[in-house]
Amino acid sequence: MIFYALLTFMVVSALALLWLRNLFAVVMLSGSFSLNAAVLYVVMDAVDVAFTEAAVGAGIATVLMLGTLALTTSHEKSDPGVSWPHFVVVVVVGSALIYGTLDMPRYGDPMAPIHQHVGPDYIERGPTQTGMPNVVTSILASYRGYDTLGEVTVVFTAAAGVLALIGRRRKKKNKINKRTRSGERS
Amino acid sequence: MLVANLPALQVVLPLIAAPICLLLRRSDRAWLWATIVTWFCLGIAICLLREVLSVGAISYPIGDWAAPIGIEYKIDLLSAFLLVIVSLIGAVVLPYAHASVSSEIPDARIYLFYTMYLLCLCGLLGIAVTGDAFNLFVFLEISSLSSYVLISMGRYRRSLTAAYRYLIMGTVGATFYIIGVGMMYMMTGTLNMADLANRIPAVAETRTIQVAIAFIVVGLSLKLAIFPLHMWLPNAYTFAPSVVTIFLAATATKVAVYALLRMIFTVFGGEPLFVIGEVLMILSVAAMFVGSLVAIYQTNIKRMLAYSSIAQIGYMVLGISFITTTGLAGGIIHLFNHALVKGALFMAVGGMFFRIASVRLDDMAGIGKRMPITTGCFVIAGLGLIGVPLTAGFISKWYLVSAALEKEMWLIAVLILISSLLAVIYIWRVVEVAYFRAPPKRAAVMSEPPLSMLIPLFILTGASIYFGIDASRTVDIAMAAAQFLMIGVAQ
Amino acid sequence: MDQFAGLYNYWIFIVLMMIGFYIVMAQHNLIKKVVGLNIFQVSVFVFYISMSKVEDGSAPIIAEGITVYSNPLPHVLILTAIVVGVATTALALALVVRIRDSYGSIEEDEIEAEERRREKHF
Amino acid sequence: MKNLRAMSKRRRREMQHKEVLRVCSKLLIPLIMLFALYVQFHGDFGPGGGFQAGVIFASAFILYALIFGVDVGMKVLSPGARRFFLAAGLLLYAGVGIAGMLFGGRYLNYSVLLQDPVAGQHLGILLIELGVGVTVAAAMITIFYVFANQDESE
Repeated sequence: MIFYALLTFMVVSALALLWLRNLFAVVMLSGSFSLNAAVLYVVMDAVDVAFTEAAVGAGIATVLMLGTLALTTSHEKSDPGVSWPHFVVVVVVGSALIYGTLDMPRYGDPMAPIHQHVGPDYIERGPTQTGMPNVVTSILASYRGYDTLGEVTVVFTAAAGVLALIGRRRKKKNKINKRTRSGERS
Repeated sequence: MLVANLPALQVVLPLIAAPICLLLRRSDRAWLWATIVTWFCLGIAICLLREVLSVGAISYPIGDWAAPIGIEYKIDLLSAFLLVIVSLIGAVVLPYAHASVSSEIPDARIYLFYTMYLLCLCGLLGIAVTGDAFNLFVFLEISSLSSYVLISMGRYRRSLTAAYRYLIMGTVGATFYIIGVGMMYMMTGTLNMADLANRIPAVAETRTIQVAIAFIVVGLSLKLAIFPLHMWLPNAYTFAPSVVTIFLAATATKVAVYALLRMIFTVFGGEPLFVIGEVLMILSVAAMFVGSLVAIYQTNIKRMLAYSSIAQIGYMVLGISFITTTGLAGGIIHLFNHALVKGALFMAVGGMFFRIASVRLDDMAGIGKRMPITTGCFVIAGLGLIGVPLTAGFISKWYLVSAALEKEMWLIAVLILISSLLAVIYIWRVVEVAYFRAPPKRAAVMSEPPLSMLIPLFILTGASIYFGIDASRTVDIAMAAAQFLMIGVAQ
Repeated sequence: MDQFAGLYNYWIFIVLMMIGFYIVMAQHNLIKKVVGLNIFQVSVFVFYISMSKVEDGSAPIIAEGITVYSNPLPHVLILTAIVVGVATTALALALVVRIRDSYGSIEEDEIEAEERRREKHF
Repeated sequence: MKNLRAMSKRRRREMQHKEVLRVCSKLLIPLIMLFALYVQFHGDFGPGGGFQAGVIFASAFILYALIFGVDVGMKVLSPGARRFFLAAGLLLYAGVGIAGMLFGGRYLNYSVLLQDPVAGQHLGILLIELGVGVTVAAAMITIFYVFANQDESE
């Protein structure tokens, strides 16, 4: 029941995003969308993911967006209206996905292929091989530790990239701006 | 001990080098460090290729967790060949970068530039060696995020919008890819490519797998910039710093082609391959013509070459779409040759930009007399792009045409020749302006770029000639790699 | 309609994905596009997590007296994907800040008009 | 636009007078950090781990900077220190992998780190989670400060 209530709320907030012009409201709504997703993860037994989504998706991402709003503007100019070509693309992609679901194992089906092959294997071997009751941690850090290394690298890339883009512009900012503009003209 | 761990070191070396580069701070030190590391990477790649040639495919389970449980690195001939291409370009570009980067990027950010460069290299190499569908996504994102930053470091404000557009399209592509991988995982319960290949035939008829394949192909095609999903590419290449354009044009799309090859041949195989082949054939022929035709009308030389890249990507994908050994070999050879040729062309343009601070065709008037060496290299590489005999481009087009003839697709063979003629037109436009138009008076001070930029240009131009005259080595490797890929089709 | 039982959830996730996808493509405001991208990705994440669920299962933290656990692997993949997503968001927003500084606008149509005005140079 | 910036400046000045906020946050920040450490090192047993801990740890800094001003916050962790931690976490992670190689295993094999493979796994996971936490915290703090610092540039 709570599952469907959450889903309904998510659909409503996503739809509301289409119409809202006030970017402040858009950002807050997107934060609440993430928070909703986090609760949904708990309902679906993914506590670690819920924790991360709440901290990263709803927390950090929202803070960054608010920061961007403060630096740019908080109101969207005009209503772009319905873009029919894009709408058609979305309908085609969505229908393809729905077509793809038709042969999927049902939600929660214990006989689904993913519960037969590698997945349960982790639950069996995780605690004995790594001595950790939290199987998610043992996969994250050991069995698929390399993915996690890549993920930390992505975080590193983002931080260094933000530094490269907007880091330390206090003194040089105007100079760079002028340079970019004149570069355009040359 | 180190030798056995080369597959991991290939990717981990630039990964570790990047944070160290961040700590170095000073531009020169960062450059020197990045140069040393990339040349080591090239050494590792060559060792790996030799080992694969002598003992066959290498499997490297990371963390000693055997394949479907852990992540596996799998290096066969194709991936080893690609590692050499990527790390070769990565290494040759860096000596060139020293002068070029310091003229285009503020000194305070140069160390960040090299950090990003190393990360991008790490991501691209990671895609080439991984045998795990999800790990591919992670490294795809490392290379993508760093290339967004690299592009945005260009000196135009349009670099920013180009990077933003690329970021949006690239992320949508990556998300499509994980939707596809998720669906495949749902039906098979595994993420390892070899394991997927074993388990997919049992469920290949399901609608879920069909949709999964479609999403993976579309997602990778966005990264690949195959027509009509190429919208991000022209601006990204035009407004990026010269070095970034050289590096990305010569490696990033090639790696995306590789990822597509890997997924459709090694993972999917069988029936769906031929459907994908037909669709790709139509798109690639369209790309060949649209790319070349649009290139003819460009007044910005970088943008012209960017559109030419779209056409050339068309040739590579065309080779894949034949689904025959010759066609694949043609595509793979073209992948290598185009990396050399486009690298050389963009290097020559970067050299001109270094002196005249413009990439507009009109400003190139008479440049052939003022910068004869750079322009000469541009023309030689341009001949390679057209596919004149005794250049590398000729070899790959030869194989593509013979693949078309093998399948008795006369029309396709003719179309390849016609679209090559279009390349003559746009290269000729540059030649005409460079040699037959009087230079403006103010350009009296134009001179060749420094030697550090010329030598890498010579290496790539020379290679594009060398591999046109003595193609036996590349052809042998490409043929063997193609035969290996075709095994997946026969099943 | 019994044949579709257990699939409705997926359909709702797909609707969410498509709303996000539409916002990414059709909206002109650069910040809103980033929000759309987030919605798109989060919906894909929810889809992944939903496939790991086992009826009557519990969170994959081994404890006594529990025998049915959900599949932990999608959880790990999505942990990675969430972090990748926020990294992308941070970069996109940094770009938006720069774009606003050099164009004075974060509306795609205005920026394009500005670019076209100077297109003759390219 | 200008208004907004002026407003945020005014708000910051007002914030500095909000005694309740300042006292409460002074109490809260150590607790948040403590919780971050708990999440960091309890990840093997309950939900949590390096990522979550890193983000929570960073949020303590962000809260501090929001209440006492970004300039004061910047003094706590200089740009150089942030860069150091940003790199150090990633290097620690990648270095543990190299250590596995030196001890005779493949890359990221923790079992060889100690004589008992399970203890080795435990040690390896502890270290790499620490690396994750350090880099994530440093990255989030860096990103936040860079964004927050733009405000005052004009």
